Amino acid sequence: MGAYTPHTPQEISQMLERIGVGSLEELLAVSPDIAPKAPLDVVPAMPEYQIERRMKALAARNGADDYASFLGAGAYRHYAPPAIAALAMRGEFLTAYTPYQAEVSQGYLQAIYEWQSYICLLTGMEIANASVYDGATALAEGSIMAINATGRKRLLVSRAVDPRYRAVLHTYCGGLDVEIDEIAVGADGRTDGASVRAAIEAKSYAAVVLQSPNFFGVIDEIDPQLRASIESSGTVPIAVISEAISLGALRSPAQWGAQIVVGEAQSFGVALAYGGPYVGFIASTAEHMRRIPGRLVGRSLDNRGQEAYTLTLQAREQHIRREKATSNICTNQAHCALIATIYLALMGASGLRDVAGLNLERSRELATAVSSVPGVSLRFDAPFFNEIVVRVGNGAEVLAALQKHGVLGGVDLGRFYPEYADSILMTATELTSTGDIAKLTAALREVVHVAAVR
Amino acid sequence: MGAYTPHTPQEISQMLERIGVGSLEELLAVSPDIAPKAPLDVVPAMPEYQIERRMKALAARNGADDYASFLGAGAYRHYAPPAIAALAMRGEFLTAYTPYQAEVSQGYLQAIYEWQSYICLLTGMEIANASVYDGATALAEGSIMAINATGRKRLLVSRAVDPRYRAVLHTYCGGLDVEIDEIAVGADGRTDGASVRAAIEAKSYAAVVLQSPNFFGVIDEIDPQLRASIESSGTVPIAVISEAISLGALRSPAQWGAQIVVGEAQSFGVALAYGGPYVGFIASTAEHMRRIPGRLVGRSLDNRGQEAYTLTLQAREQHIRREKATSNICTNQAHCALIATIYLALMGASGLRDVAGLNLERSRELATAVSSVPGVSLRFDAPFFNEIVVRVGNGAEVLAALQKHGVLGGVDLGRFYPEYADSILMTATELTSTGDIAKLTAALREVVHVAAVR
Amino acid sequence: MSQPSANSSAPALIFETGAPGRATEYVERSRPHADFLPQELLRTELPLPDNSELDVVRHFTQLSQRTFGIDLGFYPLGSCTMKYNPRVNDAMASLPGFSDLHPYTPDDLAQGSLAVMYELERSLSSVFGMAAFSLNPSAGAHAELAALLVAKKYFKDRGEIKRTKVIVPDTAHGTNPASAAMCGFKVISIPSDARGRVSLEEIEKVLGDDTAVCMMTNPNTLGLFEDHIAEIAAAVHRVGGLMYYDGANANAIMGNVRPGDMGFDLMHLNTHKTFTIPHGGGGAGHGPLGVAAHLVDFLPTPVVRAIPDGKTGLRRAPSDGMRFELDFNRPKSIGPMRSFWSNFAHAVRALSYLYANGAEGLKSVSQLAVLNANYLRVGVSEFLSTPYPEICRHEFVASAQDLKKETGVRALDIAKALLDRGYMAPTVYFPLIVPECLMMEPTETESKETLDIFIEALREIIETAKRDPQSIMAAPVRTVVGRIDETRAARQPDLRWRQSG
Amino acid sequence: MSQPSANSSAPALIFETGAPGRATEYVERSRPHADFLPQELLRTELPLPDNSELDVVRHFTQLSQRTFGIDLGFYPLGSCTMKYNPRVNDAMASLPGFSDLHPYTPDDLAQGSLAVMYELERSLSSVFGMAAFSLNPSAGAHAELAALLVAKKYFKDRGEIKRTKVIVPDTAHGTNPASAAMCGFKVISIPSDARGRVSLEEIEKVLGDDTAVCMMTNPNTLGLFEDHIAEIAAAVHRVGGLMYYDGANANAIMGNVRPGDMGFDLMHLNTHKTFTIPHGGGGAGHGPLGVAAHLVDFLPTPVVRAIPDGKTGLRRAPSDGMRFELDFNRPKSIGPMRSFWSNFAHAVRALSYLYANGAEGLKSVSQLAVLNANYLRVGVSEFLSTPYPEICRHEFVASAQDLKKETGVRALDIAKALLDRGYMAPTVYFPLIVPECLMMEPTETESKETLDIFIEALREIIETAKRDPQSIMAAPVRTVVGRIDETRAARQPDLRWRQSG
Ligand SMILES: Cc1ncc(COP(=O)(O)O)c(C=O)c1O
Ligand SMILES: Cc1ncc(COP(=O)(O)O)c(C=O)c1O
Repeated sequence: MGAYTPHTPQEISQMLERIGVGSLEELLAVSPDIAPKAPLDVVPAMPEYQIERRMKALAARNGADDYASFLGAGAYRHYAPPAIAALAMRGEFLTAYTPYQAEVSQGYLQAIYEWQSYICLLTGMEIANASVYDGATALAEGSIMAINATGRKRLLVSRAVDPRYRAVLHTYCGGLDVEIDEIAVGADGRTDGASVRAAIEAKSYAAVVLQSPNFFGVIDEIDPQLRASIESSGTVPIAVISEAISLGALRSPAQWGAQIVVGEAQSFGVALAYGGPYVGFIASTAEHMRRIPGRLVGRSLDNRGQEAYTLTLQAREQHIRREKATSNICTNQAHCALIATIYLALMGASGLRDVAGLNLERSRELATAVSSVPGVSLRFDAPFFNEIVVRVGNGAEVLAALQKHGVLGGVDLGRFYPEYADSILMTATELTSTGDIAKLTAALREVVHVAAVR
Repeated sequence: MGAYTPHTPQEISQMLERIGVGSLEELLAVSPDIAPKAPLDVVPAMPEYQIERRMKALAARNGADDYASFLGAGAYRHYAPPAIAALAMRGEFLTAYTPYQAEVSQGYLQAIYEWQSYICLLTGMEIANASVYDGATALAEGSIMAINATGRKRLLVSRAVDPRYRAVLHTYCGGLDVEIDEIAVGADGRTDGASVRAAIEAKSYAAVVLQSPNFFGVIDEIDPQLRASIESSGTVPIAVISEAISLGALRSPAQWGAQIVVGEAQSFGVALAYGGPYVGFIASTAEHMRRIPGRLVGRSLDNRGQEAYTLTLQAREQHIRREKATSNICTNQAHCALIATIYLALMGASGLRDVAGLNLERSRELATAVSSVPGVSLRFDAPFFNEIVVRVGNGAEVLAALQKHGVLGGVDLGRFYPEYADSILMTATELTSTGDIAKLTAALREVVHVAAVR
Repeated sequence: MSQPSANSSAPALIFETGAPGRATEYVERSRPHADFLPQELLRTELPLPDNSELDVVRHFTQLSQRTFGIDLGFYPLGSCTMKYNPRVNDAMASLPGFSDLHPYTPDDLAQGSLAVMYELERSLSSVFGMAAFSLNPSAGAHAELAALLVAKKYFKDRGEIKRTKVIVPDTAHGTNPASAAMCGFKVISIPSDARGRVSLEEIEKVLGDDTAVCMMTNPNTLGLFEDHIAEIAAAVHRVGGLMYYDGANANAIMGNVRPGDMGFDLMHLNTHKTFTIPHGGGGAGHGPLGVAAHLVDFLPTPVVRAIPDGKTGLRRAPSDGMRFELDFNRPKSIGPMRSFWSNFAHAVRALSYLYANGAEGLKSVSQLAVLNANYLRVGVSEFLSTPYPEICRHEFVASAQDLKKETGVRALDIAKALLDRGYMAPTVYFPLIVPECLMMEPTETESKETLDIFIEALREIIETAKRDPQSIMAAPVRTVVGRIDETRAARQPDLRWRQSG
Repeated sequence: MSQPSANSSAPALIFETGAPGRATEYVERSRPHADFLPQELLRTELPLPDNSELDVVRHFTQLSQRTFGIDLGFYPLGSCTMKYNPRVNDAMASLPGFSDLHPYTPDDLAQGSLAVMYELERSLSSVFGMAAFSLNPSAGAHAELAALLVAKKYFKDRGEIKRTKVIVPDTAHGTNPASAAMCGFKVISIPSDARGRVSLEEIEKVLGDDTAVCMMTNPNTLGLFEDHIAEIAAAVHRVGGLMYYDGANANAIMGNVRPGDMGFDLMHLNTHKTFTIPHGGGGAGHGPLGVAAHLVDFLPTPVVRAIPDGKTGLRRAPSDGMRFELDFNRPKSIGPMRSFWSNFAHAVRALSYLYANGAEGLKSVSQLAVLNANYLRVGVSEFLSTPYPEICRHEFVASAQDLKKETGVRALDIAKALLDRGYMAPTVYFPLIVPECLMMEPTETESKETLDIFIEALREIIETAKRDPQSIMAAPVRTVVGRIDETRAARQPDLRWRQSG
């Protein structure tokens, strides 16, 4: 019998009789030409206690637990208080569908309204949506907003934007008739302002996209003069945030001129989980309100005069507007947004400030420690948040060697930037311990030395 | 500041002012002669993420995870479906006090009513209480019921009753003027019926206590003739159940004559947790209703005519009767009883029957496998549930040697029974895999061989 | 379901509670940010409330109690397959070995997670008759977009750049045309015939060398099996187009009929429907994208590659003894659809569900889903009109059109009256072609009793509507809020809290 | 707090739902039991219901929503210290390394759990000024019994077998006299004086060479500090008796004054009160038993022994580098109080809480608990009489005696009216010496706002009582059930479901 089906044989007979059909097979009859020809090849059925055994065995085949890890690059290991899971995993939240029936979904709707508010408060934007799939698709959707707003079909994107975000942007643009031009990175690891200025002169770009802190960890704002040129060129400045904890320390993208802010909120309590589910956000100035994709929760009144929450401005969405919708998104990442909302509620301004501060502190400890190793140096000399680009010789080789010492040293930059194949992107968060850094440094001493000798 | 305290310095000042006291110190002033003289020596304070690190390090200092385990002897490893924790750990259940205010505790009261009903259905008794601390204290409290019922101050207890239960009974009796006599175990591992018959003739015992399956895993009922003699002697037959899963297969103690059934329900989904919390139950025939210790939930009606649940028959309890109460118990093990109730609800008769059947099956696999090892034999030839006494030479030494082979072979019987120092008590449950048994057998072959050579 | 206590007012917004400095010490106090960065880069204000953990716990516990989920009652929301979400799946997804794994972990330290993806991918391919699945897309709509990008790239690769049209039946879900539009295609809508099926003739009318893809679902959103599917597929293929299967209704077909055998070239699954992944109040979802052999090269990156590849079959030998790697080097791929590889935690859940079923179990799941739907349909047809009175698959539509004429009570009113009775409402006003539509999908995890009681509740509503229509039109009255002023919500958008209040 | 939907009727008893055979496949089908055992030993019927996991989840989710806990609102239940239960503690207790450990695991594979017990035991000993604690007892009452057994054995060991009397103040909790009786002692009750304190004179009247133990708590159950405690202890000691400290009120004293320094020889803690262990709707609790040096040998077995013992102090060096064993070989011990070593999962929670506080934190906890109680007392005293109008410790009592005379509204009515307003009621009618007693303990985890709002709610109730007493006497009216017929419950006991119905 199918798993989790409550039917007894007698009930099946009674129900078939009531329907007036002789058998389950008859109920589902299809013409023989399309019926399956061979038995299905599926993992074997097993009782629940064996499923647990099997899945634990699979989990144990992953082996990264005991490593000191400096991985980041768009997915961050932060402390998530256990109170989050205790609340978010409550069945009412977990097993609800999208809150179409607002009267019995007030709790979830209020939580999403709070999420939208948190994102606005953190980014300095005026509105935010109920979430999109992740940071990369947030960039794609945010770019489409700019394209629709300007009627222009070109995008100008900094090469310091997370290469995977850029790749997804390319994928999305593969369906539209949109061109993407990239801006070079300067020697200080920041987007080259002069190139931007030159590029936008022709007023042909819908948006200019910067990430700050950028993929190299460097704080990469638009400077005031450039901001003025961008604005006068009619280009929409889009800011990407991939390390949301940075918002606890750095000024908001609104303050340096972003009109659309897109990003990833995984850092707010969402598990790493080998890449997902995470949660993208899109926030913007009020003028883009009717171009924003996906769900929006609004506050209104009910017929008893009480404040009440509901999905609103649905005329933007696919189920109403079909091919004319602002996006095709339907299911979003509500539950991850809930997790992030609970995280922010628990942390508060005080906690978020401290977490951000500890990320600053530990990453500087990391920078100091690794630079003390002969043959190792920091590639960029610019203010950074919690990630650094470390020149080691051959990034891929050094990482492989570090792994033998029980250290996941970071991400090989050569994977995305051939010109930085000598470098590793290393991340430190509040969970990076002094012991981790010592282990890394000791291993680097061995490894970089070994590399040099060869 | 104290952990989890919400007070800001301003609020503290405002509150002190309202109270009319100058400082917190003033508020709590005590005379200097009783004030603490030295700073307290307590584990150091740390932020939550470091607590998690610390406790994980402590948990990792336990090292039993990867062993094939045949431990049982009163605490059993059974499959607990994850649905249990998802429900039982809901905050409403977890953070409620004893349901004194029935109107806002209907859910918990109904769950405890269901627990009482499950215990009655399983034991064949007419009433059951809301729980006591554990199996051993259930025996002590049940014995006090019999003492109060009969006015006799002697107890007759089989030596096949879990030795720790008997030890606790001795502890409890240390305060009362009660004597305990023990009955010998026969060569078949069962309580010696003839000794019982002889002992009760004088009609001086309040109760006769048997455990079935007994500590050796052997099914140890009172046989019909003996039952008649016990009854005519005015002695209360008390049955102890320490492996509650056995109730899914074996006939109920009521059927072989118990009037009071006490036991441990840890097997019903409660974590092993190095010994607690577990959950004791006491059930009895209706005549003992007003002698039963602790809370009882009853069903009644509310003032709107609805069915409603409430704590009842409280005139037995300490908060009403003080020194005349049937017991001093106040806080019991409600949450573990809730867990057991959820377990039983999930399993149903079908599931419980299967689990019991698999315990029968795997323990016979175990018995066959170990007996095939030269130098190893089963001590008792009697019907058993899921535990066996295995003669190996020197129990303690063989266990130590098995441990080096990654096997926790069971409990050294010499610890409790000098006469069985050559034996180990081994347990198999539905979670014992064929691989575990093979590992044990292979190790035994090495170890018992080695022991013989020495 | 019901409050233990009576304080039914909404908890205040989290921003209106707390006091500065009132926060739990999750981490130690940090040094001032200005010790590390120039002041001008730093934030001067961070207007988030500081609440105690207790107050946060109360806030979200109360919010949860103002939210209806499957765990509280029957949830017959058509097209959404709101079946039971087994807790073992969540427990498996939260195993630290899975949940703490960083996506950039080297392949050799991620073999368990890769095995999960492999076993899931291979199983799905077999169940649905596809050559391969990509676990990259995050939800159904995301997979639709990916599929259309695959189609576009496939045609481009073949030099067929004039294929600009996507055919979509009028009963299709809104994401289908929206995805087509997002991919730059022109959408051609096809009317359904009197039997609620896509008509082969209508399709043939619009087919041509500009046809790119025909998007269908089977059973369709009316719950009816498209019995001419093989002919339609043949016709589309004849003009060189591709057939796309919207898998939102896959709960009706498992072990019974496979999209691959029906002639589909591409498909998505909503594993957050069919494979018991909790929908979580709107997501996250998980939208595996399946393709036939000629399209495999175009799938999103990365793909899990097995060494050696699993020719042995899963039924006897799951991934044991194999090794895996993430393959990014796929020159014809459309590229990645998202930041990382997959909504991996959901892949764990889906695989766990597959292990609970095996092949036979999946077949039974679909059979019983269809059984429940028909049993409900027969019951409901006693008092509501069912425009397509024939055997349905996993769901069916009823219409309140007659009732509305008679009493003024509309589908929406019935929906609201159900809320008052402790049920989630069916999907209403979809598909668009049925007036006053109520679309009901009971799923296979509901018992006969639950269906019986629900039928009686609905009967009582219809009878009350005839006797006292106002009382139904006033519903809901027993919920924490009544009907909401949607116009006000849209006209005076209040989408966020502001400091002023 | 409030239902999303309106079905407020109680879920049917689990026994009245389900169908035979309807159960989830947690384990495989087993062979018939008769394959393994003679038929006559086997059960012929097992009348438990078979329910689907979905229906069980709905059942208990609905039951939980009919249950009020700290997580839903303010819980000022006096003598129960219903403070916030931090979720991190539960998470730590559920770490598989802790929760899967079998109690008979050899010591060398249980070093982490033994370290937890050691660190907790050492910390508690320091905080409360005891020589050692036993973590064996399962709750407060259990520890009281253990303590009296220790005393009994101690006297026996000294040959003082005529010490048969236990002195208990009239404000004492019911478990004190009940424990004494269970241990075979005669209970002597001592009246409190006009100041609500145990009077030294009254105690001296009953002291003699038959005095075994004097059981007190400080602050006492009126929330008042026993300011003559040193003199009382001296008097009891003078006649050779022992002083017992009921630690249910320990939340008032941490870091401020230690039972050991007040002259107590034995004490218990309710860590399920003071140390944030969730009470779980009635238990499980955890009742560490502390003793002075001369009583250590009598503690229950087993005891955790450190090698070498921790002379270094915990503050800087917790248990790292030490080894531990369970010591069962203690010839003078009273023996074990329970099957296994401790409610270990709760020891983890208590230790986790200690780590969150350290010594300074504990002191602040008690200070703020007392601050909250006094703030609440001052507020409440504006409209309810407070029989002991002075600085209290962590709790205080109010009396509805005057109100009852004036309006007929009793303490119980006020309690029920609070339920209607979303609060748990205070403890009522305890201690017994205060007529129409309401005993309130806010704990330190509640904020000033919560107290302010609660005071206003209580004020409104009192004002309503004066204006419209019937409306308060009718309370609760907004809860799922109204007042329950207790007489019927006791006269026609219905304590279990029966097949007949
Ligand atoms: C028929 C159909 N197609 C597509 C979708 C879109 O799937 P998702 O919400 O996962 O993006 C849905 C979801 O409601 C659907 O019902
Ligand atoms: C003052 C006092 N003493 C003793 C006890 C008994 O403690 P326990 O319930 O843990 O057995 C209590 C519990 O309510 C109490 O308040």
